[in-house]
Amino acid sequence: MSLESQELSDLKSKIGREPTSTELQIVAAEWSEHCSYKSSKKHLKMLPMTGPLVIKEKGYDSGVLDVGDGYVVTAHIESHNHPSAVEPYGGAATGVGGVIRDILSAGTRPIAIFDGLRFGNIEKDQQARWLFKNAVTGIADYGNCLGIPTIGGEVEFDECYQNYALVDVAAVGFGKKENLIKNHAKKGDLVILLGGSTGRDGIGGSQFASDSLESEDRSAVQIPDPFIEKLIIEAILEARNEKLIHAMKDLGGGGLSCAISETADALDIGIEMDVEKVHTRESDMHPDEIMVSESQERMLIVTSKIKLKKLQIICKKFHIGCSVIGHVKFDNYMHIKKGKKTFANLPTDVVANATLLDLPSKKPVYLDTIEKEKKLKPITDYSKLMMKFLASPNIASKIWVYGQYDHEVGIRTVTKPGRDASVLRLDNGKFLSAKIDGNPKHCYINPREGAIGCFEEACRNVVCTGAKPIGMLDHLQFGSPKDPEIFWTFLESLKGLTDFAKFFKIPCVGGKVSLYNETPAGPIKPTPVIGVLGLIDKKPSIPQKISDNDCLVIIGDTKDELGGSEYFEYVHKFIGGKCPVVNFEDSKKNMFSVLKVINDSLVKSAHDCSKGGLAVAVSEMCMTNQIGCKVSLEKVPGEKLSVDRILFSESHSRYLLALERKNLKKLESILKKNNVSFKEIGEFGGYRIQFTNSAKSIIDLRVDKAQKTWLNSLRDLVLHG
Amino acid sequence: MAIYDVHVTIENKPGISDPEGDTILNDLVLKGTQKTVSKIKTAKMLKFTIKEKDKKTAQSKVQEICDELRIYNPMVSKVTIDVFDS
Amino acid sequence: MAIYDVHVTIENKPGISDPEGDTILNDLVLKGTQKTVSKIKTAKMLKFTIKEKDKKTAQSKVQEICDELRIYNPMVSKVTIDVFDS
Amino acid sequence: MKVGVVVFPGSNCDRDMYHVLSDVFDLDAQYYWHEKGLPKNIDAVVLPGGFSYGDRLRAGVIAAHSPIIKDVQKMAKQGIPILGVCNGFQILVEAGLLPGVLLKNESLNFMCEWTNLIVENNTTPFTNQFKLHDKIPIPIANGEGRYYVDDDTLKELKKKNQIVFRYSEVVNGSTDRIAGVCNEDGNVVGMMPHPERAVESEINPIDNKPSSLIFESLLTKTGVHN
Ligand SMILES: Nc1ncnc2c1ncn2[C@@H]1O[C@H](COP(=O)(O)OP(=O)(O)O)[C@@H](O)[C@H]1O
Ligand SMILES: [Mg+2]
Repeated sequence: MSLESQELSDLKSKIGREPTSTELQIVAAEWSEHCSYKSSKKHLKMLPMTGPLVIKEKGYDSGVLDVGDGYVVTAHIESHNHPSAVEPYGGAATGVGGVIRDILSAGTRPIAIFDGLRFGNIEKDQQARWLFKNAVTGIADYGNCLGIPTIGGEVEFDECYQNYALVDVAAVGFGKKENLIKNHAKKGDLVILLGGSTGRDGIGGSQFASDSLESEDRSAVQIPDPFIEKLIIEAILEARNEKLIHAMKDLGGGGLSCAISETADALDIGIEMDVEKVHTRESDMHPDEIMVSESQERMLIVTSKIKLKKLQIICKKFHIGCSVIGHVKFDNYMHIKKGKKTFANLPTDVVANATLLDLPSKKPVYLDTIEKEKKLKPITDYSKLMMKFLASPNIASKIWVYGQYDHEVGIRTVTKPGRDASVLRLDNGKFLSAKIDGNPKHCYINPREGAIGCFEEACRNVVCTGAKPIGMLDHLQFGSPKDPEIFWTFLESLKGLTDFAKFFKIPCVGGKVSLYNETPAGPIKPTPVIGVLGLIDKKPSIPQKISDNDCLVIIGDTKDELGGSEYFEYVHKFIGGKCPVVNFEDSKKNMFSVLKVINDSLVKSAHDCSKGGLAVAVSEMCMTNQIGCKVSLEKVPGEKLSVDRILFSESHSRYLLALERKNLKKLESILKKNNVSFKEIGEFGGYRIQFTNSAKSIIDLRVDKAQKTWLNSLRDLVLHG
Repeated sequence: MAIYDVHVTIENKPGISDPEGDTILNDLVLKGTQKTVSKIKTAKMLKFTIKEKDKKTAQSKVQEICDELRIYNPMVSKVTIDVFDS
Repeated sequence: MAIYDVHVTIENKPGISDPEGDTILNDLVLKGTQKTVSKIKTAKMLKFTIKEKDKKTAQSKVQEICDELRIYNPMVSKVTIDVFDS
Repeated sequence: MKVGVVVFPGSNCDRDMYHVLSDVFDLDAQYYWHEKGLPKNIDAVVLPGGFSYGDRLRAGVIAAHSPIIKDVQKMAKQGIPILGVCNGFQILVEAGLLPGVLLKNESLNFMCEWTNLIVENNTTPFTNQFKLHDKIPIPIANGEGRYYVDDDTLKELKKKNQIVFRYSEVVNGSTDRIAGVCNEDGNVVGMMPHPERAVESEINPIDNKPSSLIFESLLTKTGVHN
C-alpha cells in the first residue's frame, strides 16, 4: 500500500502537514486507479451521459433509466479480473456480489445478471480450463443462491489472456421511481455499517487490482458469502419500503475508506466514525486494517436516530450485523477515531478526488503493418472445416455455461439465454432486452473501429428481439496506462464509443475502467465490453419456430473485413488484416428497418451476423430450429469476394431474417423504401445445412450432427480436456 | 508395492472465513439443545486408494497430484495429507 | 472442563455412488501422469470445537448432535467421529 | 381460499410463487416467516424454492429445523394440502415428511433447463386434474435434485402409489426417473421442477396449460372449482 512520491507531496501540501499512517492507508486506497480513475477520468467525460430517460442523482453507483409508468431500470457493470485470475471461484463470485450491491444502493431490486468471461486458450492450456471452470461455478453459486437470474453474457478465449482472466459482471435492477434512494443527510444522522463482519480478507484488494499480477497479494483473496448477501438484499429492500434510508453506498474496492469519503464528498457533509464500533471478525484488527478491509457483503447506510430502531428490528429479523459506526457532521471532514483517539482527520474532497493524470499517448507501432494480409493456405473441404469451426471454443454453444445459471428465477425471463439478447418482462407491461459484447481480436487490430463494433453488436443483439436501444454501459479493460501505446488504444476506443453513442443518441448510463491488466506475457489486447439495454413497448419478438419453405433474407453488405475474425485467427492462425468498420448511416438504416419489420410481425425470427460470419449465423439458426437451409452465396449482397470471405467475413450491421414466404413481398417493399441493402439468399427446409456458390456445393452438413457437436464441444473440452 | 489409504483434507487457511461452518454453528447447532460447541469449521476430504512402494511415496505422490491438478487452490486452502495402511 | 477438537467425517455409505469421487479419478487423476490411484472417495468434514468434561463426553455429545440435527442423512451417509485434545 | 407461502432465510422463489397464487389463480396468498407459526384457518401450504440457509451442510437440512416446520407437520397430519417445490421439496424430505433424499446431480453441476414430467399419480390435491401419464413441460433449476431411495423403499413407493411425477427422460440420475413424490396419504407433495415458472404463456416457450393444472387441481380439491 503506498502512494507515489508525487502523490505524497500533493497530499502533504493539500492538508498542510504530515499524514498519519492511517491517513496514508486511506488515501492510498482511495487514490488507487481502481477507486479514483485517475488515469481515465478526464477522458471519460467525453461520453454522453444524459438523455430524456436518464435520471441523475448524486452518489449513485449505477445508472438509472426511466422506463415509464413510474418505474425505473438501473444498470451497472464491474469486473473482478485480478482476484479471479488467482482465485477464480471466489473472485468471480464476489464480482457478482459487488455489482449487485451497486444496484441495491439506488434502492432497486436486482433482477438480472450478465457475465462476460475471457480466458486463455482452453484447447491447449490446462490452467485456462481450471480458471474457466471455476469462474463459471463461482458465478453460478453466487447468482443462483441470490435468486437473481443470470440471463446472458459471453465467453471468449484468446492467447492474450494466458494465465489471466477477465471476469466482467453486469447487473440490472428494477423498481418504482418513488422508491429511489434520494441520497441526502441531515445533521445528526447516523452512519451505519450493515451486513457481514469486517475481517482481514481482501486487504489491499483495490491496489491489487491496479498493480500487475506479479505482485500477487495473497491477502486479497475474498471468500464469497451469497447467503448473507441475499439477507442484505431483503433487509435493505424492506428498509427502503419503510423509508428508513437517507443515503446508501455499497462497500467495494477500498472498503470503508472509499465508502466514507465518497459518501461524505457526494453529500457535501462530514462523517465522524469510530473503528471500535465496526463489527469485526477478528478481535485484534488495527484501525488501518479496518479502514481498508475489502470484506464483502457490507453496506453503508445513513439514517436518522429515530429510524434506527426500525432498521435494527429488520436486521435482527434477518440475523445480519448492524453497527452504528459514526454520525454526520457539517465540516466536510472524515474523522476516524478509535474510542477517543483520532487516527485520521481529512477533508473529504481531498480524499475523494485524487489528482487526475493526463497521460501521454502514442499510436502503437504494430498498427502500421497489421492490415497486411499473409497468404492463406487454400481450404479443400469446407464441410470438414465447418464442423471443426462449430466445435471451436469461441464458436461452440455456451449452453454448458448458461445451463448452470438459474436464468428463470424471478419469472421474468421471456427470451432465455441462447438467443441474441435475453428479454425480461417488466411490471408495467413493457419488456427489457439486454446483452453485453466485446471483441478483443477486432480491438487489437483497430481499437477505435473494434470498440464501435462491440457497441454495434450489442445493439444488433438487442434489436433482434425487437427492442430499441435506450442505454449503454461500457467497461474499458486495458493494460498499463503508463505505456503510451496502450493509453492510445484506450483513448481511441473511448472516442469511437463516444461517436457512436452520440450519433445514435444512446446515453452511457454507467461503466467501469480496469487498467493494468497485464499477464506474465504482456498486456492483454484492448478489451472494451459494451452492454446495451433495449426497451420494447409492446410485445417482444419471441422467435417462432422456422419451418419448411420459410425464406432467409440478409440485411447489410458483406465486405472484405476478416481482420480479427475467427476464420483468420482460429483456422489460419493469423492475427491481422482489415478490421470490420461500422458505417454509421447504414447501421442506423439497418437497425431501424429490422425494428420496423419485427414490429410489423413480418418475420419469424431475426438473428445478427457476428463471430464466425454468415456461415456460423446461418448454422446457428438451423441448429436452434433443427431445420436445414440452402443458401446461395452468389446472392449475398456486398463486395465481390471469394467464397471463404463471404462465408466468414465479420462485417457489421448484418442481420438474418427468417420469414414465411407470404410476407416476403411486404418485407421487400419496406426494405426497398428504407434504401437498405438486402437479398433473399436462401430457403429453409430439410435436414441439411447447405451453402452453394453458383450451384456448386461448398458446405453440406447434417443439422443434427452439427448441432450435437456445437452443443457439446465446450462441455467436453472443459471436462475431458 | 502396497496399497495405502491417503486422506487429503482441504480447508480454508486460518484467518480466511468459513461461512458454511458459521451457518451450521449459528443456525443449526446452537439452536439445538447443545450449547457447548464454540466453533465449527468445514473441510472437504478426498480419500485416495493408491498402490506405492511405501508410505512416504504414497504421501508425496498424492501431494503431487493435488498440486498438479489444482485439486485445491493454495491461495485459499491448506491441505493435510494423512497416509494409512489399507 | 477442557476443550476438544472433534472431527466429524460424513461420507456415503458403501453401495451409494459417489459421482464426484469418480469424476476426479477418471477425468483428472487418471488423465494425468499418475496411474497408481485406484479409487477416490469424497467426504465432508466438520471440525467442532467443544468444551466438555472429558473426551468421551465430547464424543458422545457430538454424536448426539449429529443424530438429532441430522448433520448427516442416515439414508445415504455415515459419520465417523474422532476426538482430539485441543 | 387461503394459501400460506413459507419463507425461510434464503428462499428465493417465494415472490414468484406468491405472484402465481394470487395474480394468476386469484388465491388469497400470504407469506409466513419461518420463525412464526401458521394460523389454523389455512387451506394449503406451499414451501417455495431457493437456497434456504445458502444450502449449507445439505440443501434443506437447516430449514427443516425451523419452528414453522412443526406447524407444517401438524397440518400434514390433518390432511391439509402441502406442496414443496425444489428447495421446498428438499426441506420436506429433510423434515421427514416425505421419503427419500435429494443428492447432487450426476453432472455435479447446477442444472437449469426445460424438461418434461409425466404424471404418475393423479389423485393428489395437486394432480387431480390430470389424466394419468399426462406430459408437463416445465423447467428445473437445482444442484441437488437427484432423488434417491433404496430398492426396498422404491418398492414401497410404487405399492403405495407415492410416485407423483417422473421425468420423461433421464435428466439427473434420479432413482427410477422420479421427479416428485407424495406421502402415504397423498396430501403432501414434493417436486423438484418449478410449476410457478411454467404457468404463464409469456414465459413458457412450450405450453403453459399442463403445469397450470397443478394449481387448478388445488382449487378443485378445496372446492373453489369443481
Ligand atoms: N457467460 C455467459 N453467461 C450467460 N449466457 C451466456 C454466456 N455466454 C454466452 N451466453 C449466451 O449464449 C448466447 C450466445 O452468446 P454470444 O455468442 O455471445 O452471442 P452473440 O454472438 O449474439 O453476441 C447468448 O444468448 C448469450 O447470452
Ligand atoms: Mg447475436
